[in-house]
Amino acid sequence: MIDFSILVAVFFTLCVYSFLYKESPFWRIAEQTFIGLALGYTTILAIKNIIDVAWIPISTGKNYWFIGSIILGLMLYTRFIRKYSWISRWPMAVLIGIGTGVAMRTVIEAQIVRQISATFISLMADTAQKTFNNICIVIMVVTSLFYFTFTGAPGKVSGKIRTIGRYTLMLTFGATFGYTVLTRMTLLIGRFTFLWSLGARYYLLVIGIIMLLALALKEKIEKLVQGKHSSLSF
Amino acid sequence: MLIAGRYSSLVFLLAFSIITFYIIQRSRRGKAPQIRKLPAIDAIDEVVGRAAEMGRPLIYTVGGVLDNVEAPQAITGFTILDYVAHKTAKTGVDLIICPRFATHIPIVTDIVREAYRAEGTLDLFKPERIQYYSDTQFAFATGVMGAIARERPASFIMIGAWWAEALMFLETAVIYGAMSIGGTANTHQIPWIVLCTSYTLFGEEMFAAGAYLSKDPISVGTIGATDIERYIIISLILLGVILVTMGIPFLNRLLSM
Amino acid sequence: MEKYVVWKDHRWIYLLLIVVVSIPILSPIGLPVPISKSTMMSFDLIEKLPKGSKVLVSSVLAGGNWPDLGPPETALVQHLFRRGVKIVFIGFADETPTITETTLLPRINKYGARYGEDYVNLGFLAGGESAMAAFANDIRKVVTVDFVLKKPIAEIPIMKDIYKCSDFDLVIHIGMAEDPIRQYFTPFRVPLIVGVYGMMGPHYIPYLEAGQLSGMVIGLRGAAEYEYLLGFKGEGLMGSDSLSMTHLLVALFCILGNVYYFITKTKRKGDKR
Amino acid sequence: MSEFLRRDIPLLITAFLTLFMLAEYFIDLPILGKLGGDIRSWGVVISAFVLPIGIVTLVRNNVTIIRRREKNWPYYLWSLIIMFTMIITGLIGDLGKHPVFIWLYNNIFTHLSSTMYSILAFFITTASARAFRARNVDAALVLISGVFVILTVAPIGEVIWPGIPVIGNWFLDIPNMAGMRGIIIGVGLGVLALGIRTILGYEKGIVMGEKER
Repeated sequence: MIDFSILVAVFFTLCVYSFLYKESPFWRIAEQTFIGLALGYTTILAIKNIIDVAWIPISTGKNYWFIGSIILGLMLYTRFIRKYSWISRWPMAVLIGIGTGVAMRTVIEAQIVRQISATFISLMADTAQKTFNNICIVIMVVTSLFYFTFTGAPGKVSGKIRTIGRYTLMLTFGATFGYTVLTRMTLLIGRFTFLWSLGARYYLLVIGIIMLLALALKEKIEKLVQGKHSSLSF
Repeated sequence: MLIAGRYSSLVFLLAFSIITFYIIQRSRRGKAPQIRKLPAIDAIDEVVGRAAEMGRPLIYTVGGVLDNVEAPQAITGFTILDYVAHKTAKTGVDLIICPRFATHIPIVTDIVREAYRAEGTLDLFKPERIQYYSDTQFAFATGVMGAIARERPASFIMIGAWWAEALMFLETAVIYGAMSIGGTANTHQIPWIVLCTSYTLFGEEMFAAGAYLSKDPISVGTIGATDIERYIIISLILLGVILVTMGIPFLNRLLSM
Repeated sequence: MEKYVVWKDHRWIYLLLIVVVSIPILSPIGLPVPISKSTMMSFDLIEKLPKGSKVLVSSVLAGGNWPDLGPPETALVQHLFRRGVKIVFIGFADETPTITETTLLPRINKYGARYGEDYVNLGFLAGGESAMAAFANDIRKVVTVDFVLKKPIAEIPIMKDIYKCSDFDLVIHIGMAEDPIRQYFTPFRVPLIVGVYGMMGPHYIPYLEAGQLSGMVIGLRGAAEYEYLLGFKGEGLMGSDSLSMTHLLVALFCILGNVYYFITKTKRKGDKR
Repeated sequence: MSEFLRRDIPLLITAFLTLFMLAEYFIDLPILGKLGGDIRSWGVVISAFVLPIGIVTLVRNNVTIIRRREKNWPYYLWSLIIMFTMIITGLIGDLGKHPVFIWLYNNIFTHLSSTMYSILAFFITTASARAFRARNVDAALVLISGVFVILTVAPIGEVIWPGIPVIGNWFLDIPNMAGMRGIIIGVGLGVLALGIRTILGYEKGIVMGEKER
C-alpha cells in the first residue's frame, strides 16, 4: 500500500537535490512550492498572532489603547499606494525606535563592559601553560581591536600590530569555517537519515531512478514537448 | 534615582555619545578625521588594472536588502561600485554588474551612467551589461555562476551582505581563474571569501573603505569616533591587565558597579 | 579552467559525498563521543536544579533549522522533564509553537507531567529581539492566552506566580545567543543556557568565558554529547558517525587539494625559470 | 507642512522611542517601566502586521509574471495556488488546525525547507576540493585552524591522533576567543554608534526607505 505522505516528502526532497545534477522543472517546482507554502503558513500564523496579541485584549475590554497599535499596523500597508506610501514610515519608525533602543541599552554591558572586564587576566598565572595562554589572549584581543582603527597615522609599528591582529582574525575565521561545516553536514545527515529510513527507502530508489532518467534525457524530452506546445516553455 | 549595577554602562553610554556627537559635528564643519589609505583600495586598483591589462571583463555584484539592517552594507557596495565604475570608464574595461535584488537596478544604473559621463566616455556605457537574475537566493547564485562561465572575467568583485549563495559563485570565480575581492560584514560568510579571494574586506574595514571613498562627513565622523572609543577600550584593557597581574582588582570592581 | 583543478566535472564529488554520508547511516560504527566543556556545564547546572523550580524555554525552532536546533532542544528538554521542573515554552519564530507540539514534545518522555500544571506552551511573538524584551519585562502584557487550550494566562496553574523573566530559576534559549544575553541575562541576571546553531559556536565562546552563559550546547555535536550524558540514543548520537565521515572528507580535500596545489605550483614556477 | 509629516515626524518618533527605552533601563521610575511595557506591546502588534507584507509583494510580482507570460510562468501560478490552498485551509475551523493544513506543513514544507538548507553541504565539499587553496598567508591561517577545528568537531579526530582535539580546542579557546571578542566589541560599538546617530537624527536610512538616499 502506497503511503502518500512519505511519497510526497521523498519526491520534493529529490526535486531539490535534482538541482545538483541539472537545473530542471523539478527544481523550479520545489522552489516555487517552498516559497508559496512558506508565505501561506506565515499568513495564518500572523493572523493568529494579531488575534492573540491585539484582538483578544480589546474584545475582553482589557485595554482600548490597543486599537491605536492596530491602526499603526494597518498603516504599514500604505506602502503599496504610491501617493501615500510615506504614511508607512510612522509604524516603521515605532518599530525601529523600539528595536534600536532595546538593543542599544544592554549591548553596552553585554558586549563592551563585560568583555573588557573579562579580559583582565593575570600575565603571571599559576601554571606556565595558563600564563602563555593569558599573554596570547591579551595580545590578540588588543591587536584585533587595533586592526579596525582607520584614522591613525600609518606608521611601521602600527602596521606590525595590525598584521598580528589580522592573523588572529584569520585563525578566528578558521574556527568559524570548521563549525560551519558542522551545521551544513548536520542538515545533510538529517535529510539522508530520513531518505534511508525504512519507510522512505523504497520510494527513494523508485522516484530517484525515474528522476535520474528524466534528467538524463532532459534535452530530448524538451524537444518532444517543444514540438506540441510552443507557448509552454519548461 | 539610577538603577544599581548599571552605572558603568551609563558612563560608557554618555562618554561615547559625547565623543560621537562632537566628532560628527566637527566633521560636518569640514574638520573631518583623515582615514588612512587602506590596503583594500590598492587591492581594488590592482584587480581593475588586471582586467584592463588582460582585456577581459570585470564582474561586480552588490548585495544587501535596502529596507532593513543590511542597508549599510548595500550602500557601501554602491559607493565602491562608483569608484570602480570611474576606473573602468577611464581604462575602457568591460564592466558587468549583477545586482542581488530588483530594487538595486535603478540605483546601480544611475551610478554607472554618471561615472561614465563624468569620465567623458558615455558612449562606452552599455545598459545591457547590468544583468539581473532573480531575488531568490539560488536563482541569483546560478545566474552569476552562468555569467562567470560565459564571460570568463579577469576580475570579480563582490561587496555587500552575503549569505549562503556567496560560496556558490566564489567557487566558480576561482575555477575560471578570476582574481577576486570580497567584502561583507556577515562574519559567517567571511571564511569562504578569505579562502577564495585575493583580498577580503571584512566588518568595519568594508565600511571604512566606503567612507574613505564617499567622504560622507557622518560616516567618516562615526569612524573617527569609534577609533577613539577603541583606543579607550584598549588602554582600559591594558591598565586592567597590569593591575590584575599586580593583584589589585580595583578596575574589576569599578566596571561591575 | 584553472590548470590544477583536480575534478573537471564537480558532480562526481556530489556523488562521493552522498556515499560518504549514507554508509554510516546504513551501518553505524559507534565511535565514542568526547564531552566538551560547554555541554558539561549545561548538564551539571540542570542536574542540580531542585524539583519544581521554574524554567523558561524560549526558542526559534522551525522546519528548516530542525536538524541543527532540534537535537539540542530535545536533549535539554528531556533532561528538564526528567528533573521534574516546571517548563514554560515561548516561540520567537512563527513555526516554533506548532513544531514544539507536533515534533518536539511527542518524542520526549514527560514522566507524567501534565499540561497546564507542569508545562505550558505560550505560542509565538512577532518582532524578534523587541518581542523578547517585551516578554521578559512583562509576560502578561504581550501573552493573553496559551497556544494549546486558548485559556487566559491567569487561569493556568503553572503561570500563577510568573510575571516576568526574573521569576524563572533558569532560562534556556534555542537559536542565536546574543539577543537572549542582551534581553534575559543582562537586565535580569537569570542563569542562561543556550542551544545554538553549529556554525555560531565559535562566535559565542567569549560569552561563555566571560560568565554570561552558564552553558552552551553547540548543534548536532553538542546534542550527541548531551544524549550520551543522559544515556539515550537520539538524533545526535545516531548522526555522529556520519558527522565524522563527512568532516573527514572535507578535511582530506583541504589537505590533499593544497598538497596538489603546492606540487604543481613548484612545477609551474620551475617552468617559468 | 507635508515635509514635516513626511520626514520629521518619523525621525522624531524613532529618536524619542530610542531615548525612552534608554531612560527606562537606567532610571528607576516605575511609571517608565509601565509605559515602556505598553510601547513594547504596541511594537509586538505592529510586528505581527509586518509579516504578511511579504505576501502582498509576492502576489504582486507573481501576477505580473503570469500576466506577461514570462519564462516559467506556470511555476509562479502554482506558487500562488499552493499558497492560497494553505491560507484557505488554515482559516477553516480553528486557526491552523485543519488536517490538510497540518499535512501540507508536515509532509511538504518541513522537508522542503531543511533540504534547501542542506544543499550547501555539497557546495562546501566541492569548494574544499577545488577552491580552498593557501594562496596567501590569510588563506593559509584559515585553512590550518579550519582543518584542526573540523577534525576536533568530528568524533573521529581523537581516534586518528589524540593531539588533534588538543590543538583544535587551543585554536578555539585562545585565538578564536580573542579574535571574536575583538569582533563582538566592534559590533557593540557599531550598534551604539547607530543608536546615537538615530537619536541625533543623522540616521535617515532605514526609516525613509531607499528613495530618500
